[in-house]
Amino acid sequence: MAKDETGFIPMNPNQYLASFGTSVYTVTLLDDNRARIDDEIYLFDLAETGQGQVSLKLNDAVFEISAIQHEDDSEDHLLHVRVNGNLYDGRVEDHQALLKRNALQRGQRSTSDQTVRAPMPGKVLRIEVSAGDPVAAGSGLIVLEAMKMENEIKSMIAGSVKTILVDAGRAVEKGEPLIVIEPG
Amino acid sequence: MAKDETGFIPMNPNQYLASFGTSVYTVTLLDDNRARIDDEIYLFDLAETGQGQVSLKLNDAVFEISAIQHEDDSEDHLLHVRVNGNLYDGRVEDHQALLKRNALQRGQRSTSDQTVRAPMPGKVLRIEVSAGDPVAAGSGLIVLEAMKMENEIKSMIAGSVKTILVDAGRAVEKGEPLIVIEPG
Amino acid sequence: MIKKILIANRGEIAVRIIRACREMNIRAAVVFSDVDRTAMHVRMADEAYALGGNTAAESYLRQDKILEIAGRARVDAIHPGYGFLSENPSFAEEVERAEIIFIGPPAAAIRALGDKTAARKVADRLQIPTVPGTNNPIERETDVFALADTIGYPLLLKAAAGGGGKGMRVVKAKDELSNALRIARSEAKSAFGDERIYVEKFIERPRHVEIQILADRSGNTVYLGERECSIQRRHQKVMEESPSPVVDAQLRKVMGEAATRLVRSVGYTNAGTVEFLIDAHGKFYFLEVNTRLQVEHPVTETVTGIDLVKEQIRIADGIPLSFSQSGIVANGHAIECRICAEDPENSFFPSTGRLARYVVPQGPRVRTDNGFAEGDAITMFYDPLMAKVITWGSSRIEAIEAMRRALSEFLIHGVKSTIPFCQFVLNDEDFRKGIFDTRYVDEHFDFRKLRPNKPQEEIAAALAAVLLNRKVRVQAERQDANHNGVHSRWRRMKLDSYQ
Amino acid sequence: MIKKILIANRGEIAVRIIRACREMNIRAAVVFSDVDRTAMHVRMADEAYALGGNTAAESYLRQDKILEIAGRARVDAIHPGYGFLSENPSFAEEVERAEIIFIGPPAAAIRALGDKTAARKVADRLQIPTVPGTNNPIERETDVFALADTIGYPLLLKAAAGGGGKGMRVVKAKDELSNALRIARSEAKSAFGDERIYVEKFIERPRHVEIQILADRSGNTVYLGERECSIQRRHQKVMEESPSPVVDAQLRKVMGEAATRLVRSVGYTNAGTVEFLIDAHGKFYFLEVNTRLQVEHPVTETVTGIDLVKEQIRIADGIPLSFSQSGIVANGHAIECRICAEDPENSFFPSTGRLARYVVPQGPRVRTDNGFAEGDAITMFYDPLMAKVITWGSSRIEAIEAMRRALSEFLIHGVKSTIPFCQFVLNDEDFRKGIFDTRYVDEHFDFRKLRPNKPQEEIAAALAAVLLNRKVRVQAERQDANHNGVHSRWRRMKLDSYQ
Repeated sequence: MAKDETGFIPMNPNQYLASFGTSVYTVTLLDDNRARIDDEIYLFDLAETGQGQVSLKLNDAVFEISAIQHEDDSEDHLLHVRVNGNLYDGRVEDHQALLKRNALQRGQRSTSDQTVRAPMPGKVLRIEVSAGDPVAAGSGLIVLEAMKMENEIKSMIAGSVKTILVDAGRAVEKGEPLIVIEPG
Repeated sequence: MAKDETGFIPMNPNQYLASFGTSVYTVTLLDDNRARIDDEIYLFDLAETGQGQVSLKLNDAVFEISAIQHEDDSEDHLLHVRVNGNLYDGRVEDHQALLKRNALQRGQRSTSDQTVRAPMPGKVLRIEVSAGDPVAAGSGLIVLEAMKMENEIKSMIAGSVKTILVDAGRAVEKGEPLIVIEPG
Repeated sequence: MIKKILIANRGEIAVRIIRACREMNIRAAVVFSDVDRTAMHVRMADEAYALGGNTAAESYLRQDKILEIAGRARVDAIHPGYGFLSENPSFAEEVERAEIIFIGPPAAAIRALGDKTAARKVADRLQIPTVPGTNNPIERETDVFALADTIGYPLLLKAAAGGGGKGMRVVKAKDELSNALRIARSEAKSAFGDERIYVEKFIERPRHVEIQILADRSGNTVYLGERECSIQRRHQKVMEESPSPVVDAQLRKVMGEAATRLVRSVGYTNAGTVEFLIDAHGKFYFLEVNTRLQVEHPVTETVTGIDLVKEQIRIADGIPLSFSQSGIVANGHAIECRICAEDPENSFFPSTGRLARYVVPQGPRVRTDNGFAEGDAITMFYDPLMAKVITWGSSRIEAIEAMRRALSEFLIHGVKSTIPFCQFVLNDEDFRKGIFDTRYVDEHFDFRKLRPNKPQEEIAAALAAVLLNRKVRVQAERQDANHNGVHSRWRRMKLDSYQ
Repeated sequence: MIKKILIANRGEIAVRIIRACREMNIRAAVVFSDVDRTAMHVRMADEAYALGGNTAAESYLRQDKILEIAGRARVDAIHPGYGFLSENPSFAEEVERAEIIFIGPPAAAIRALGDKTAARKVADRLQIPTVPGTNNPIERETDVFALADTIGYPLLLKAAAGGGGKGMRVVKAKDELSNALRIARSEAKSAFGDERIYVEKFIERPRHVEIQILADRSGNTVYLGERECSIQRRHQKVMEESPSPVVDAQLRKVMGEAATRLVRSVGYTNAGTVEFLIDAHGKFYFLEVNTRLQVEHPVTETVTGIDLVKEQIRIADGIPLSFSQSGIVANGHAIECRICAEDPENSFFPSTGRLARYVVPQGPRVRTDNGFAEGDAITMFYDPLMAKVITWGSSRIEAIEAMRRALSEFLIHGVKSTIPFCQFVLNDEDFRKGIFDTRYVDEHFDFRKLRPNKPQEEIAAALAAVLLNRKVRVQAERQDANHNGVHSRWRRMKLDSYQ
């Protein structure tokens, strides 16, 4: 099911790319109760429940689903989808969105600098690196205090510290950018 | 606390009559956190919770409250108020509503005919009375079938059958008028 | 080995069975009527199959469709729950013929014990005491009158195919008999498609006490103590408990052994309940057998620690019981309240509507077996049971206080419920002392005492209503003002543009 | 007699205590910070008093305000819950001085056992085995280095005033010691206002097992078996169970009697917990005493049937225990999962937000002690514990399967939670076999394995996301169309009026 999505743009307005984890599904809505997902055709029935959730029948299987937009991650429209209580994070792009993304990617240099954000509101206790420092994946960057605990935030990638955006002692909000790491 | 409400019209737009069961309360909102209820002044704080309920502090006591309008009783704006899970039915009338009611009562003969309504959707199995029949309080009027059970609907008052509004065999909706009883 | 079960039911019992499946790593498939497309049992199932229709006859009673779905879904077994097809021997037969396991007794055992008349004959043969009356349904009114004279009044008329108290009528005196017979037959016909009635002595001040049994396919039969079910409205149970305040160890053993003997004699397997009446002198009479899981099974589960639904599935799968009679120990006291969409202020009439608010109790010593969630609709098509609350205490009074606490947390807005009735009972001194019988509702219950007598809460209700009234009015005025604002802006724009 | 209690706490434990009060017909008063005005403990209380402020220091730790409110509300007793002021001997003293009952041990007993160093001295005197290390906090770094050389590495640094694993650091080798000491002191200072640290031998592969005790004011002290609490993250318990897979009847008796002897020796009353480590050879070491109710008390309640909160209140009211040591029988197996607002994929970082969806599990064998409801906010001010799920089984594996089922029903949307972590553990073969120790998370847990591996669910997620995406787009287009409609009408009106 995992496919190379680079450059693929569905030409059918009823066609979508749904990316969940490492899988990318090509979903085509054939009519009100049939969809092609990759190479298979499914009968489906989506019914809204009184609780703001949906009950999705997919052939004979039935799933209880609720979906919300990620609050502090508006830049990439990440969806949190709970299926039978389990969490699936992903995003959906239709014809228009894919055209737009392709245009954007052509227009600008694809930078993969990683912005490290505050995973919770808290106070910056210590900054353990300086601009220009090399960092390994998993090495400590900054210590936040929240809920009476010290939480060391680590780099997810190897590279070097490009910018430090906060000072020690500063209170930060959830999702606030702290440090930018340049891979390499 | 029970008072004779006939003809009493508060002249203060912040004054209300709240009728609950056999009690009628005169409620005057003094400011955002003080109210006079009958002869006593209360400190209050009403806070909405995330669940569409309110938490009402009344002096130091705290009550969890949710209120809904009675669905099939739109004629008299009955409110169902749940306080700590217990049900209180009542209604609130402000200055304008009381003026209107007074005018209505002057304009039309106060009739106390009682309309017996279907307490649930069902099928009329038998009608046990005819127009003109005398009825005692508690005597059977009509038998409805619903949820696989026969339910005999009884008269709440003594009087006589004025009008029969349905036929045997007929399916009726919840709240649909069945019979009118004239008291006496 | 059972890997997938089709649950031919709905509501709380379908949810209960799904939960057992989950804990046993069995796949749960369900069926649903049109209105039940988003019902809780469908939302929670692994697979769901449409039956179409809405009434029970159009949907959950359609043996043909259910069997067809069972084949299509390739299930190993069907669990019928209670009600609907659970006590229908020909359905059990059809299921077995399709080489699917029926999670319940063999069709022959249902036939032998499911019909009250047949069951009484078995009991008589085994010298288990029964209530004086006829063993056969009586057709002719004159025969009923003749028998009534023999037994004496009061009498009880019962539908031969009935259950759960449906189609039962008490006749106090001779002049009521003719009319009562007509109503009882009509109800029996409409409820069960079988208008046969039988007649028996009405036991005064009886307590309804029943014995839970389990029988595996290796010949082991055990009883799991009793349930006291005397608090009934409309001849239907509404509160149950275990143990019964009037059953001691000696009586429990005698009744338990009678129940075991009875089911053993017909080759019964799986779960079943033998119902008895106990009169004011502690004498017991066999009443009938429910050849299925009971609504009130959780009180037995709570005191014994044995999961009856899991045992049903294991027995159906051919696994012997893992405990013997001496290994069954009752611990403390359990009470159940049935939370039904009914109006206790109005003769327990069914109450339909949408659950605008629906918050079930949580916390220590409380179990809630529930079939609905906020936003769901209670329709007129099915049984009004929404949920069951079960509490446990080390003593009866602790279980009662836990239930009072639990019900005070149960918030239902949108339909009337039996909660105020249960609260009335829990506060009643006679109930708290354990002194009651099946006439409790007729003799003790006064719907005028249902309204809470809490002046501070009433004042809070009044003030909250006033504040909400004002808020709605202010919002309406603000909307009006906005509309005017739009109009003004629009007028201003016109002036700007064209003056 | 206690008629009204002030609960000086919040969240699930305040709700837990309110429920006990309800069942005992005791009036429950609570305090609240500004953000907690509509918190569940306030909504459920009979009376509520504002503390002002938001941080713990501004609100729930304000002894002065709480004592003033207790006087104003004329309560008979104060229940401190756990955390906050529960183990503060001077608060207990102040409460008693105000002639209000403190529901907990006497101040002197808190003082004698609440400080780890003091408690170790008591244990040493009674010849209860302790972990090699210092009895006194060490001030100078050079002294720490000297001691470390005597005991040998690995070492454990612990805050003298700490609890619940807060302010604990493992030091594997000499070159880490200096840095670790600095962090431990800083954390201890910020968490407890006391930077004193002590040093001990780090026991490898230890299991954390604790004994629950109850002591009344008439001299009766009993132990209620053990709790296994080895599944910890950040040195804090996250899953607990009773009984422990490694404690047999003999060891239970020895540890239980040691715990009883310890608390008896200081005139302890009320509930308390004596924590031990058990090493790979089954040898136990006294660790510390928690002079209060524990978070994980429900597992003990579930297997013994004894309500610890009610017993606390009765003991505080001077009522002797109604059972003796021989009357305490553990029945089956109970497990608890702490549902915390933390992200197990990201080092269990706290996660804040609003609970967009919040549905707690129901049904058989499940108890949920919960402090939040849908729509409530999880703020950064307090402990991240939202709820505790407790399941019971006749066997350990049945309790585990019931927990898997319960957690599959627990729906939380809006914050991250420890549910996926607990699910990982419940599915892990070593855990299921009972083979684990306090290093479980470090050695077994891989956050990359948290995501469910259910292809059908992922396909369902993808299709549901597409359908919802289309629905939102269609709605947006319809709105645009309406706006255009309005514009057109407006244009048309202009034309009509002025052309």
